[in-house]
Amino acid sequence: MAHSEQPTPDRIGPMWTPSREPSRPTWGWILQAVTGALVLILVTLHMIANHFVVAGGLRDFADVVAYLSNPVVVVLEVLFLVVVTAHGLLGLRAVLFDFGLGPRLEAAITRVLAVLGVAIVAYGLWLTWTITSYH
Amino acid sequence: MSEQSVGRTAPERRADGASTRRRGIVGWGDPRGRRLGGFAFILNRLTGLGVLLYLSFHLVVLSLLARGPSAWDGFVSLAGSPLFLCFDVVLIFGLLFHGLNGIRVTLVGFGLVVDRQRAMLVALMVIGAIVLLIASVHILTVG
Amino acid sequence: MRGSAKVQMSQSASAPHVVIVGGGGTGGAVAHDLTLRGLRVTLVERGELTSGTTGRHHGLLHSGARYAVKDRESAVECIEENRILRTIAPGSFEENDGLFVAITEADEAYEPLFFESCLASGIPARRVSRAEALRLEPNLNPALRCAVQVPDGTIDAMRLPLRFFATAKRNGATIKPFTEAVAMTIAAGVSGRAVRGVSVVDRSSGARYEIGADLVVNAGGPWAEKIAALAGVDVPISPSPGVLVAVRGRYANMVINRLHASGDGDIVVPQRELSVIGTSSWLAADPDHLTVPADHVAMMISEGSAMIPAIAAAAVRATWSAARPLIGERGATSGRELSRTFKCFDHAADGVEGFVTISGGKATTLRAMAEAAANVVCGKLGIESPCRTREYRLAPHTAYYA
Amino acid sequence: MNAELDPASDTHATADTGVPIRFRVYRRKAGDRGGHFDEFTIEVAPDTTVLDALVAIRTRLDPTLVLRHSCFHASCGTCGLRVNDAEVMGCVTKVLELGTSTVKVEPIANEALVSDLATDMVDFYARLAAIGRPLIRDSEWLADSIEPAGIESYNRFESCIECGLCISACPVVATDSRYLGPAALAAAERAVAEPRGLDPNFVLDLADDPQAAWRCHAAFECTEACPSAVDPAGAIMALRRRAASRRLRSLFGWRKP
Repeated sequence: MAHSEQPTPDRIGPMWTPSREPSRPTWGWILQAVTGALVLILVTLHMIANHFVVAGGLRDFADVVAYLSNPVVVVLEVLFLVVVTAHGLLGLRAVLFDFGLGPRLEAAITRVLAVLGVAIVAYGLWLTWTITSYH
Repeated sequence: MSEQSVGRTAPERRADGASTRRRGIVGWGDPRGRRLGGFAFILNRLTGLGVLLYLSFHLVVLSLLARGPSAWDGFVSLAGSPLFLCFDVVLIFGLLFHGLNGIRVTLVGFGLVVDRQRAMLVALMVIGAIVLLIASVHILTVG
Repeated sequence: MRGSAKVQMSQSASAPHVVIVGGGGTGGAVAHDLTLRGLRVTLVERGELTSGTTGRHHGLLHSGARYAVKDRESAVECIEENRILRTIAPGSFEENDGLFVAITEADEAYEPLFFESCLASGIPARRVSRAEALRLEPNLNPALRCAVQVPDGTIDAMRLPLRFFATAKRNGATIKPFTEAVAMTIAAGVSGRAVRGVSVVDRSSGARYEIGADLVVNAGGPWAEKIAALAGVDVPISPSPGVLVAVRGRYANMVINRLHASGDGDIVVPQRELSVIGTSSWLAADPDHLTVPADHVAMMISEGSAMIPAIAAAAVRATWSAARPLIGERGATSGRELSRTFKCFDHAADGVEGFVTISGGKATTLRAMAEAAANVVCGKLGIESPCRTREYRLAPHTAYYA
Repeated sequence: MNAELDPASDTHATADTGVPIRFRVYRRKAGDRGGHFDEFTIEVAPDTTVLDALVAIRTRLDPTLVLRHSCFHASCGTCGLRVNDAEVMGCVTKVLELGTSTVKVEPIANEALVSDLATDMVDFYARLAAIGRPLIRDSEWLADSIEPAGIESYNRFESCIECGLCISACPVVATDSRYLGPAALAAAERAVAEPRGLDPNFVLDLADDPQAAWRCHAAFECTEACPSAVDPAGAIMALRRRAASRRLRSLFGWRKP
């Protein structure tokens, strides 16, 4: 093999080192891509359902309650909330990470955004529960 | 460097450490010299952040639903105003750009259509422009 | 300067200090050779390394076949250096070989003499039939009559010399690009005047300072005359430019030469995704003012397309000129004549001690030129140290930036 | 020596052509607190390149101008510049084809500066070194090398001229220098695609890192800036596909990662 003949190049310059994060980034990318695709589908459904299915779109409070009385709608809207939250916060994380803030701050950002995500979904579930149980 | 100094090693370089690094948000958003994909990246960021801002607002507004019919219906009447409708058009633009560019980024990110990504971007933008036009007309006329 | 310098000083502090003026392939190879012989070496170059003639050549690793008929000594030197470079700098070449193609009847008539001369020079040549040549290189002119395969190759015109700089630096030499020699310090010596140092301007800061030297080597290539003038001596070296043309597309994998007595526009060197066609020649007054004449460019294209017709329609990537250092006969050629291909001038013969000029030659023979110059330098400084560059494996070019 | 040819005519002339162009050239010497622009006017011919003009400025107008150049045909990679804000090789960029009467010339971005237009490529090579540089082969036609099927479809990484234009154009490097960057990732993809006996997983592991293939945002600026058709962005996307497919396979237990 010709390469083995080459003198093993001594380390050249200040070596770039892998960041050695415990979580491999591939899953982050796959998650971002999958949630992105789901958001694309669900936002389309959301818009059509909200604005076209009922003539003139969802208008007053009664419309909203009626809309959410359909369990399929509830499932879709909750799923939409989950994926859009994940996608948005992953995106925000990527934006912030591009500023080279350093591993400690980045780890803190990840934790804060994870908590924020859980809080948003919890809030959405509570809201849905409140509306669907409104009579 | 004195006459006696021997060799040039990386950390020395120039004493004043001058570099041509374009740092921070200015370097990030500087549109000069950007090519098509570069603009797509900047716009993807801006629309993503914009939509995120909208969603936060949207979630806060939805809390009105929890306060009963009167609170909500009061807001809905406000949402029909021309200013709000124009805002809706901007929102649709943001969603369309981010979503359509996202299709490109996702496909190429899985190693697909990489060679034709530029053409794909142009094609997606044409589709986006058409949808935006139709949506705008719909929003501004039908309301 | 950080104290923990990564450089091991293999040279003792009392070793003679040699300043080399000129950061082309020759200067780099001289720095490498002298450093291995235990001297302290500082090299100054007014611009980036290899920014003169070295970087601009077409990137041919000569087999020597080009000189086999008319200049046996050069041919032997080339094939020897060709073999040495492949050993000491693997990875810096494409081992693509070269093909000399006979297009006309006259070319074909020249072939037996050419082939025999190659063998007589020790160049492993192989006769290639028309059919085989076209199979090896389908873009060749189908009218070709016969061909000869020789161990030419493509070199990276910048990165191969950079390996000499990298190795010299690693072994303790100081390399100062963007540092222009502007004056020589001349002292009255025992037997007349003697060069004792070089005044330089660091162009990155504007600072001017003096570098003391026990001996100065002028490795300025076509600029050698200007550098020698700083020491008040004249060397008979004139810039002889030639035009080169790079076209987009790799029209051959081997180096394609015209099989005829040496002439203009007779070579196509594939280089990455380009094909480089060379070259013409004339005499210029100043190596800093080279022209790129339109008729020379046109001739390159027409001569190149005689061998590879597709070149006529190829997109031109770049046209440029490079100046060879041509050793003339004017004045008294002082010093020792080491070879017909390059010369090393000891200017003691001109009444200036401590000053040596090495010039002429070609990219393929840079190591041999350095060996000859280093022998002269060591002889003058009374240092007995054999040349080690024939076997010493060079560091990768990237090590220069370490 | 061809007597019938006229060496006095010059397609790359930088004087007496009657087409004056103003060059705004970035200047910064060691010790300066910041950079500034100097203006020079040079007359150009149709084939005069930005590099020709800069060399003429140094030769005739200001010998203190520091710039890098070597081969004059975009093979060595030393004369990479930002001309009118775009990354180009100065030696193959014709001044008149820029279409502006004032031409702004700056050093490439995201590298250490020597002076004026010359950058020190230490960072660039440190990045390349990180992936181990198993990319330059001894030969195109090694008898003992095994070429994978479809080798023609790979861009030859040997095409990389190490000019740094991709690093300069990359919007991610602009904000975070920890990103490995396009050139090194292109080299990594080359090493993975064509391992020639080396372990591709070693290089793929390096590329499958938050500061490597996953930092890219698919702006494709590097690919557009590349003067040598290396297509670094395409290589990055290929690395992502490999890394993602490796992950998914391991998830379904098809193969250990």
